Amino acid sequence: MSKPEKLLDKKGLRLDGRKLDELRPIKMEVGILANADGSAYLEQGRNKVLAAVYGPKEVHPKHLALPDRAILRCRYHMAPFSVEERKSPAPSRREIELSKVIRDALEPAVFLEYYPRTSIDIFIEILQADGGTRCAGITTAALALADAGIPMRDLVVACAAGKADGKLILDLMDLEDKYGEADVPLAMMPGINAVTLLQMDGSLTLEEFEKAIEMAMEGCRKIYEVQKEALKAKYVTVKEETEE
Amino acid sequence: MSKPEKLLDKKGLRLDGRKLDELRPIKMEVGILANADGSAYLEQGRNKVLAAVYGPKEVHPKHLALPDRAILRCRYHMAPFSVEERKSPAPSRREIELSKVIRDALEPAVFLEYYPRTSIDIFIEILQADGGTRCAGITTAALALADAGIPMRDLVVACAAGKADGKLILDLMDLEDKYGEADVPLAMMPGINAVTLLQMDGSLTLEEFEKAIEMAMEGCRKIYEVQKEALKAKYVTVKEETEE
Amino acid sequence: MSKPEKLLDKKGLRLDGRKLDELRPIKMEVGILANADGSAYLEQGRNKVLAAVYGPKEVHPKHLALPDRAILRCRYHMAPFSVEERKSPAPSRREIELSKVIRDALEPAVFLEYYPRTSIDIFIEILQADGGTRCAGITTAALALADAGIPMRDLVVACAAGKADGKLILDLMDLEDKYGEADVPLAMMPGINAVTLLQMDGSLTLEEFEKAIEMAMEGCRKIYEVQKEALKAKYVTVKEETEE
Amino acid sequence: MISSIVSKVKQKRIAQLVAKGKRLDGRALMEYREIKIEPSIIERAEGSAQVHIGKTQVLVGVKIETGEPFPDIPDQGVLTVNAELVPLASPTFEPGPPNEDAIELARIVDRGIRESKAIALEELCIQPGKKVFIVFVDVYVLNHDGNLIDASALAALTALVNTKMFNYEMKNDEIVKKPGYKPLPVRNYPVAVTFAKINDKLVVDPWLEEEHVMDARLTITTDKDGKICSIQKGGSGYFTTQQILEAAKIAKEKAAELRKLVVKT
Amino acid sequence: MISSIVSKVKQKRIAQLVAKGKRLDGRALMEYREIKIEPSIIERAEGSAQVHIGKTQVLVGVKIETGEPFPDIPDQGVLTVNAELVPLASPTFEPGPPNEDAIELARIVDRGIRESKAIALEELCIQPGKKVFIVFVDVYVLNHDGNLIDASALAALTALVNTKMFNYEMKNDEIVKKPGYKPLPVRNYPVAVTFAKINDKLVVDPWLEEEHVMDARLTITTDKDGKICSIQKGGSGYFTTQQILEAAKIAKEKAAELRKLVVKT
Amino acid sequence: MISSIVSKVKQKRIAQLVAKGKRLDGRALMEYREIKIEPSIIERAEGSAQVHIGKTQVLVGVKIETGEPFPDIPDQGVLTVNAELVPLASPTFEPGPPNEDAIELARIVDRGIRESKAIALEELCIQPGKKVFIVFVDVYVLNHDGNLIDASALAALTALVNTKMFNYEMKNDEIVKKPGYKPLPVRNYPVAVTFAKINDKLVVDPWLEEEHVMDARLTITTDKDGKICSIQKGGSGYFTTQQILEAAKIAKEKAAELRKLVVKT
Repeated sequence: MSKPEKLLDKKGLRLDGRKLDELRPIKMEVGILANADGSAYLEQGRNKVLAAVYGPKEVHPKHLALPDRAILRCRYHMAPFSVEERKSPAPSRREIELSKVIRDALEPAVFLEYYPRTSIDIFIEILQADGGTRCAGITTAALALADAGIPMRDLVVACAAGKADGKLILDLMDLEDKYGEADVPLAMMPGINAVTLLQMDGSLTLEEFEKAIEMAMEGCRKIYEVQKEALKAKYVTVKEETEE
Repeated sequence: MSKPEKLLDKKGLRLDGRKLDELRPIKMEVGILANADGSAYLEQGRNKVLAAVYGPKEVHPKHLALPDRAILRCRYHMAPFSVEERKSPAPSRREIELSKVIRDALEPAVFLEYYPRTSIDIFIEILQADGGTRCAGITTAALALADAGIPMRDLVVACAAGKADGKLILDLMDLEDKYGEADVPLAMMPGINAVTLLQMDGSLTLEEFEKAIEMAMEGCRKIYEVQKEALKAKYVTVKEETEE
Repeated sequence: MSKPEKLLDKKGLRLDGRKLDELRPIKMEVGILANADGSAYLEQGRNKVLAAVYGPKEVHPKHLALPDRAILRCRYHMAPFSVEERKSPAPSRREIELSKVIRDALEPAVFLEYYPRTSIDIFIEILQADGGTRCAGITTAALALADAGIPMRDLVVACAAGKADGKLILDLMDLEDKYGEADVPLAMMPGINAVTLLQMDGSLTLEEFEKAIEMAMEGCRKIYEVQKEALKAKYVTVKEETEE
Repeated sequence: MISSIVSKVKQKRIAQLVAKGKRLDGRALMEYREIKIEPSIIERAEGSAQVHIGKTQVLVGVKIETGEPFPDIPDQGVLTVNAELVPLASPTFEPGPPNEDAIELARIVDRGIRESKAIALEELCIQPGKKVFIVFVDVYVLNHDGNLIDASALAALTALVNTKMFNYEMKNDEIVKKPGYKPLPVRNYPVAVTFAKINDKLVVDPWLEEEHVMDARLTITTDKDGKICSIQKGGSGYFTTQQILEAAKIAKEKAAELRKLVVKT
Repeated sequence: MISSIVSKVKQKRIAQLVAKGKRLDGRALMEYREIKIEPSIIERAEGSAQVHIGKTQVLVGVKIETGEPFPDIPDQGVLTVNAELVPLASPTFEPGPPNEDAIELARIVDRGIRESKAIALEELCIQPGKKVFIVFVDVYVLNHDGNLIDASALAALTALVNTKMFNYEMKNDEIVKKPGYKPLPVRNYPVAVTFAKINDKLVVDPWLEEEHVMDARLTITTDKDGKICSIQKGGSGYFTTQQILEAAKIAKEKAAELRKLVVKT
Repeated sequence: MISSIVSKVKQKRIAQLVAKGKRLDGRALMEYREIKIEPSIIERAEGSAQVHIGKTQVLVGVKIETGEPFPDIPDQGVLTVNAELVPLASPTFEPGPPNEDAIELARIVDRGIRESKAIALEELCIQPGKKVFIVFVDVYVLNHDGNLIDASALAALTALVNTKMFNYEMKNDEIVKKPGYKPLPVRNYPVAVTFAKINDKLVVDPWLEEEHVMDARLTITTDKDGKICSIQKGGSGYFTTQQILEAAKIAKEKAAELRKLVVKT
């Protein structure tokens, strides 16, 4: 993908026709992997993300276990074919950092103290990437945690805001991330207004930054509704199956 | 080595003068390494192979130990100078796969249940390679196991058949393996007609395949006699030494 | 640095103006890192070396512990910016070898039997390198060991002699090491005349070699005095602080 | 550990049933589980396919890049097959570089494609000795319920058949992309069929619990003309000659059925 | 393990004090420890600086070499930031390749420099697509007493500001060094300011024992114009919007103070 | 662990005997075990040799390939020495990348060859700065019964002396092989002699059980003119100056004897 001349057209619409504060089409499905204790699949624009949760379970190696709570482990990983140039399957420095910040984003929501001496392992696989995969990964992983029956304070949901051609925009796709002026991924527990992930790259004044995080939080709240629907859908399906 | 024009001459003889169903000259020696619990050396054509067995012994790391039987471990490794272009000493994907299939080929013969909680480690070093080293490695390792006094159902012996210039041939050397039409390495316990390794690369009709495995088994039976002689030779020598 | 025409000028002086048997200016400071149990810093010419000691402490992994004595571990490491061409921070084969010979050079001095089942870890960081860093590392590490309160038979001190433009010289800098005719690094416990490290690269007759080690030992004895001063300085400072 | 996954009782039951020609999940000995094939589901890859065999789920992506040929085959493109047993797919998979199972899986898939000459690699040369196309086939296991080999081989074949390459022309020794796509030159359709030996009988397409019970495994890959192009025996048991020949015959038939799911002819 | 480093009692005390607007070491909540900056202490490196923040001690060396540009940015130099948590610096650091903490540290420092366009990378191109200057920024932590991020970012900035590049001319496509040096083209001065959230209050520049107690960490890097160029939240807690906005405002002010220690303007 | 290999009693006995000028295996203090040298046993390698010293058994293979020179020595060939302590050779060797013992062994052998200028590397340049011959010396330990250094150095020297290089000519910047071979230009014959210090006495060629007892180890490599070209002290003990000088004198004599086994002059 080479650099486009402009990221916004004369009408102020984005390359994929979206308005400045418009989310990409989003689709979620819960409980789709047979082996995992919990799993979810998400499509957000061209992003395709799979998350699985195993646990709570015995910790290996044992010396990592904590006497008073579970340990939460997280692996964010991109499939070699998920991006334009084939990615080596060995974890890159970027993937290692993102695994850490995603774990930090999810951990505030999980009641780890309910499961001492165990581990809860989260695996996020980016099957196709088009910008905002860390946010998509968090949103998906939260569903997988819920599907695994892990008690949580609230779902965690993530969305980025940013800036392109001088305007603040919501839910950046790859080209906007790469050639825009700023990217502010944010994760939160909407129920208690707690920001659990915040990063920023680019250049923003304090005022712009304030507006960007408001915009991102608004995006989060919308995605949160889709998350809840997806969980309900699974629950309804399961219930119907049970009643049959 | 560049590609030869033909693999068979007008008389139907092979590049090294062999007939289609003729084995390369083969030589074995048992018990030649001082430290190993069992060892053997084999030359088959230009192949030079050394195998050593350590065990049964305590397992490290301990958690790998099995309560009801020994674990069998196997490492097939090529010396850097064994092939035309120097090979990095780090195990290649090919060496890792061959280590696995060789272990699978030897395991059916070993009474692992006699030695619970232990490991039996097999190390195969290809000092010089000229085609058919996985088979040569199995034949040598079986001798080393016997030399280590590990009880076995039968010796395991291996040999390849294949196809070159349209004809089925026995015991392929490197050029025939590389430029021929098929390679069928096979290992067996001749005493009980059990095939413990079977691989194939190339293109064969069902009929050709049936003939090829018959040919390979016939090769195995011949090499089996040499194996037994080599063990006897060691036994005789030891006996003579004892009687002195 | 390209090869200089000569390493000695007409007056027999070296490229940095030193006489044949002259040490580079040397400076030591003890106890300069807050976290380490013992530490020291040394400048010798342009060499800048930091050493830290942690221990005696519990051994990880536990199976390395010895029932009758401490284990001594040593890591010699060069900062990426310490040399002319950036060095990858992954340990090179040279660094792994030097870590071993430096440990072998320090171990004879330490009463390891006083601390069974523990480890004493020595970390040497070369912040800037200009020839003779293994010797400088040993000299610094010995101070860090003393600063950590580890009982020792004697301080260990190291210095190289060598040969350049046909003459024996003391305390080689990088250019002399690289383009000279021989390098003889030597470590000793001066109090008991025990040589604990000896290496040699180059070409020397037996007679030259004998003179070279005498020269290196003489250098060691001079540096030994500076070591003792540095320890005293720390002790005095601490005492003064205590008395305040 | 395995005993904690499949109870000993269940294992015994599986073996007893097979002796009677039956299987725990109701299948006949030579019957596959339900197969679902979804081609081209990763739009950013040049080719892709997802295959479900029962609950086993494998995704294969194909990427095409340019690079250097092997020095000894300067005028051919390069095929590279890699398999990742990502920990998402099974409680027994761990993060880290491919272990011997992943490497064996990749190499079996690789050999099926290579030995059947499925890809016309000689058509993937751009500048002999300098620049060729590299075909990366990445096998991504998403759920492991047994018989990863057949699922992976089938997904790889489907992905290759659906792979599109960009058009290009050479200008001053540089590749310049042109509009439009053409298919990857696929010339053969290798299909792997895997047997498990349980209680001295053969079954096809073993699921996970059967794999825990089986003595040995035999994979036979045949091409569009019914020729065998690759075989791999695995597992710590053995086969008789008779079993091998029986398997070869059945493999040819089963492969022909499976092939129809991918290639409409 | 942490409990063996900081006693539970001390941890409780730290949290209680912060609730009252005080800190165990006597600082105000928004006060840095004493900062000492020593530029150019490694003569063999093109640039270097050592920064002490309290007992935290970080050395940064800058090396400049020539190499190939990234294919998608053929006309710009390359910036590479690496951080080593060498075991000399803390009983909790272990030898080996950088772990997630070291990688995160390096990437935060990297983003501050990169996003603020601190280095005019476009001036570091020698031959477009073929040869450019590579700027290696190596962060070397020598003693860890908390807030490695701010110390590392400050040392990196100081080292870059003091970096000298050799003069050269091109002869037959080869670089020939000429006498003299010129400064690295540094155009912006990003400064990182890190907050810890303890007992629901923010403190700036947490030292090690505060890091053991904190719920979460927030680093805000601002540039010479007071614009935010990089943010990183860490730790297993969360922040409110209010806390984030408050932190951003303070970060701008604190960064301006710290910047004066490096750049005299 | 060591105590499970050599009983404490045996170790004590070894030390007591050495004090009396005797050795457990009946040798004199300055006597080598029986040495057997077999050159050129790996036909596919350009050079090779197997050396037995007592039960210690080392195989060295030499491969010659073309590659790039080091940038700072553009007009010389490259020497690369690697040692593998393959697990076949000893119950204490483990699979994996070379550990510190293997690296030290390789570097001692390397330095003996390099510092004595045994190979005329300047004659191995094909195109200055672009293409040179690379000499790979691979030390392969097959049975470890002590004194790996001397056995490895001797095997390496024998292999190099017997190494044949193909003839070639340059056509259009490409190497074209011509019929026939010429010897590798070997100009010096470094020989390593290793001493163990046991009970404050020196012995030469320690076997494995003596190595378990020794305080320290000293290897002195001398060249054909009796000059010292390389020294390595190992082990956790020390030497006196007197011991060092005595060892140097004996090393020169012993090396001359060993050299005659390799080079007939």
